Amino acid sequence: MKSKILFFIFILLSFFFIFSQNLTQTDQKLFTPVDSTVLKNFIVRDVGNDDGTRIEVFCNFPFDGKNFTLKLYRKESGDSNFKMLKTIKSFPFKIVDEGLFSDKKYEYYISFVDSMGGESEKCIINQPISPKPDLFKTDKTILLLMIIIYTVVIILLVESVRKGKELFVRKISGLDTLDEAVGRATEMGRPVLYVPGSSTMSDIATIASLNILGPVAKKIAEYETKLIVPNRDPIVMTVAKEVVKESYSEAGRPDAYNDNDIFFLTDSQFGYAAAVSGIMTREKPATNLLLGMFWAESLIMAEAGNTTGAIQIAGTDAVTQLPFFITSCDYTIIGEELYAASAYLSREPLLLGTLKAQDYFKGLIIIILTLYFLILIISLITGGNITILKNIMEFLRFIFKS
Amino acid sequence: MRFINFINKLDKRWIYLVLALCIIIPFLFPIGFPMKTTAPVKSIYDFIEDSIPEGGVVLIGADYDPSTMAELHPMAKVIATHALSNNLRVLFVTLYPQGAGMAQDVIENVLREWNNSNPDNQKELGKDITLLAYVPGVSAVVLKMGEDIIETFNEDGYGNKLSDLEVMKEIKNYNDIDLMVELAGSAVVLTWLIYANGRYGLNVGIGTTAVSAAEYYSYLQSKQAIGMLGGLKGAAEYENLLSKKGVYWGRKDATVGMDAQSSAHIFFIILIVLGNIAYFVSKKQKGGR
Amino acid sequence: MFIRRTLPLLVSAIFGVALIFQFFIPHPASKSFYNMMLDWLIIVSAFTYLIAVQSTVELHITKIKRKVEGWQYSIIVLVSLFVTALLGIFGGAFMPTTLWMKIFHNVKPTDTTPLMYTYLYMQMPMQSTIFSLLAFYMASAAFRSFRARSFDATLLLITAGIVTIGRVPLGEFIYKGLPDVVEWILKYPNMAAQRGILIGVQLGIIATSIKIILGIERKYLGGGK
Amino acid sequence: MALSSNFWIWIAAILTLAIYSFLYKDNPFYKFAEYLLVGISIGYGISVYWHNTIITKVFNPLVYDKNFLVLIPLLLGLLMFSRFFKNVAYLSRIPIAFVVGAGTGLSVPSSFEFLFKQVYATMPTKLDIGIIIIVIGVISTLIYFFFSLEHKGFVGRVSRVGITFIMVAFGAAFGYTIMARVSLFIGRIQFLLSDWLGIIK
Repeated sequence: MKSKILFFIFILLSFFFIFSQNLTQTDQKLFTPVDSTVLKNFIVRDVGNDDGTRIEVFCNFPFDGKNFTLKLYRKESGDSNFKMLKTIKSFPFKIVDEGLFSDKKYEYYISFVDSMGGESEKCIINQPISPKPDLFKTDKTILLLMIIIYTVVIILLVESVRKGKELFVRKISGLDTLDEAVGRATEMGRPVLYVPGSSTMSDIATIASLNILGPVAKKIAEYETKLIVPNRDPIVMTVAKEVVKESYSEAGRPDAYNDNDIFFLTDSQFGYAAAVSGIMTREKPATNLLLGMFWAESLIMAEAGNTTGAIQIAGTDAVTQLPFFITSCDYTIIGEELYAASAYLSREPLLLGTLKAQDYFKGLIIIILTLYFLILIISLITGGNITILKNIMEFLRFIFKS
Repeated sequence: MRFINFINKLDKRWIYLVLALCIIIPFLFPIGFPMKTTAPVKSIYDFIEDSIPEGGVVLIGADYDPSTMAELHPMAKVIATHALSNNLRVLFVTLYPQGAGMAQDVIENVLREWNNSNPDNQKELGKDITLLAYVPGVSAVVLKMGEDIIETFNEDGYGNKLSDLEVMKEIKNYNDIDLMVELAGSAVVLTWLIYANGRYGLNVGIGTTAVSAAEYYSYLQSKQAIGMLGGLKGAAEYENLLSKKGVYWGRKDATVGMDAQSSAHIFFIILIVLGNIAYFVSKKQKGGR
Repeated sequence: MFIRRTLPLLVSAIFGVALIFQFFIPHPASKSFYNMMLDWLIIVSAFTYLIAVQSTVELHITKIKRKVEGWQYSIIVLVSLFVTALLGIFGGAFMPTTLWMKIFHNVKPTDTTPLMYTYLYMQMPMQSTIFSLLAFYMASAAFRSFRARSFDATLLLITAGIVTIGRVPLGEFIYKGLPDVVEWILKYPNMAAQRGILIGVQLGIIATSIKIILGIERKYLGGGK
Repeated sequence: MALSSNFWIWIAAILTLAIYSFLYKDNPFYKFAEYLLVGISIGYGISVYWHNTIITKVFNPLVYDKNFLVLIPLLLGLLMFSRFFKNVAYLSRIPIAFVVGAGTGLSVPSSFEFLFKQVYATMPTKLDIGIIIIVIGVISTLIYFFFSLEHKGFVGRVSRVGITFIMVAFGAAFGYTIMARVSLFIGRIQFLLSDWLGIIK
């Protein structure tokens, strides 16, 4: 616990460090004042954090009530003619001149045009400068830091699980009912149907589902119940066979394993759903487990299972299909809970470590959002005059601004 | 009890039949309820209407296939027509081969409708509108467009060199595109938001299927997207806005479907309510025994 | 062994890390590297479509060879695949090819290509029809399985009912304020939950990406050790 | 308008009806149409690839523009063909590794930025009832999906709030999905009644 706190303090400190650095950066004014006081207000400078193709020109002088427009010109060093860039009608203004070259120098000129159309002389507003290509986007420092921290946290956690460290994962409510559901099938003397989703191995949900299949198959082998696993993808089928076979051996019942109960149905999306529904009505399994990735065909299977009166436990990370599972199944494992369940059951370092890394970041976001929200309420109640609260809020917003 | 049995035993095909009738009958006897325009639709309309100068460019992403065309095709038509009516240029882009066919179909339809109704302001393929060649790579394509659009595609979908086309004049990258409207029913919408909007600051509007519409409200609030057309209703609202402006002549695919949509929705509600009554009655009986 | 396993991991690690750092370096040199990478990616991806073609063709050839039940349908797949591909390659995708116009003298450049006929009148109607079947499945599921079996499910169904009615003109006809109620639900409570889910999902995606670059996640390379 | 006399419209209509016949029961007509669709769509994909990609991105630059820089990625891409030969199939892992590796490299910083934008949008400077709902909703949903704490006591209550928000969101999605599915069917009916039978305009 101590190490965790230290870790967060470290992160916070590093933010302060970067933040303060950014504040102390000064504007590099590159122009020299010409005799007219007005011209002082025109600033020409290189745009930072870019590839050296942009220069910005801006003016903070409001020119209130003056009845004229302004023309901005640019001249490349070595060139003798000006190029009109823009006519400016409202003040203050800011113009970013793009598409320049870092090996050339540029001078900017302005002239005033009165309401009659008469144009004044062109006045230089800067010394020739060239846009500077930068080596690092300073405004993205926090982002880079976050990526590095996230990477390090993932590596550390995966490694620590590999070394045998126990990491806590909360109970997933759907999982508790798995035992009960398998037990019920045994009592009724009917099979358990396990659908590992309609996708291929490239989906994380499919892999998660196969991770859950292992312990489930073990339990089923212990209870001596029949397990049916219909597949839509040949590779998923092969993996499923291996997983189940291993679980049966682990349970000490390799003899009870029947290779024909794990089979390939069809690769057609709706054909698969129809065939699974067929199995549900014919074999009347007592328990249907629908875990993995599903698309629009989800409700066909969920409906069929519901009408046969089976206990149904579903789980998927497909947000669009979850509403159907929630209303037609007895228990539903929602979204990320599926990954958590698979990490929890399989105890695989890669899964568990990543899950925890995500959790820490999620925790960080929760803390920051809550903190911000509380400070916002306090500062609104007190009338918004407390500078320190304002600064903290500004700082928290700054972290996520990049 | 008899009612419960009826529900459990009822052949699904009767439900299918009634649903089909619920949708066919309103087509034969249309009513045409009026409808309000929702804010996300209005903001895309207003953007095209007010914020893009004449000669500006609207990029339409046709990243859908026939399975969702019922919802997204009408959107592509209205957005393209609206842009043409304001004398904007329209570019279609697609990240999937199936989308190329969809875009081609829209372009042909829109041009035909337009030229039939506006003999004095004819629009031409290659001058006012075109389809950029399909190029694989999804996110790489979206990113490359931010650097150089012509270099990304080389040619339009019909095999013409892009650099020769009038429609591409003075278009280099996203800086020259005033608005992009992404039409898709899948997560590819995120690709545009993450890369084109995130890295290059392109204004993106979303046109999506009703399935995804609820999900995308997050991007409206965070201002990553300027507006959204959600499902057939979104397209219908847009059709109405265009008719009010007087620039839509084609078949109003989305609007005529709205009566059928209304009656089917009522039917769904009835089904759910009936089903649940049966469920609670039978649960009570089981509990009583 | 090196080419089989280490090289692919090395390739993904090197390019992955390089492109992450590229993001933070605005220098022109880094920019031209970035541009070159995008070009490469686009060209290499041009060949990834082969995976889909290869796996489908292989699946159906195996089915025919083994005379699996319904193998006759696999012949339909292969025949239609090759006929369409040939028509497309020789006849043109969106504009007839010069070769095609030479063979058939009455074909003009503005004519619809044979490929587009198969697309517009076969693929388009079939694909959209298959997905429209879902309206029916949904209706039967609405009747027979969408139950308010818990507090959560009840809340879900009530919200669903409001949105379903409020999003069609009839709902507006019944009660004028209904569209605003629906818009409110979508804009606030719905949006909040969607964002919460999204943040979690994004963290997951980023974690997977990082693991791929680190070379500890290698499932994308396909089976085999 | 009357019954269509266009041969192709008839083909489309017959194929449409063949698929709808599945609603009555599974039958050979449906299966025929389904498998035909698989073949045609891949064939279509190959054609579009050929004209819009192989020709424009590889053939033309190489033959007409003499741009030999495309040779490296081209060779990488050609390795993909090794998949057709079992004993060298592993070579295709190199281009796949390149595409996936470079793709993830491009995505990591942008995805983080995208994530940050979502968090940033949840940090308002003013408060009203809508914003309070958003902030509470986001935080409680996140807590529901937080796995390092047992859902007991205060955390349990907050995660209950979270699941309530999630259910409202799912309800909205559910309602919208009904709408989407009905729309797809409306599209087909429109085709049958108008383009084919010519009963409606």
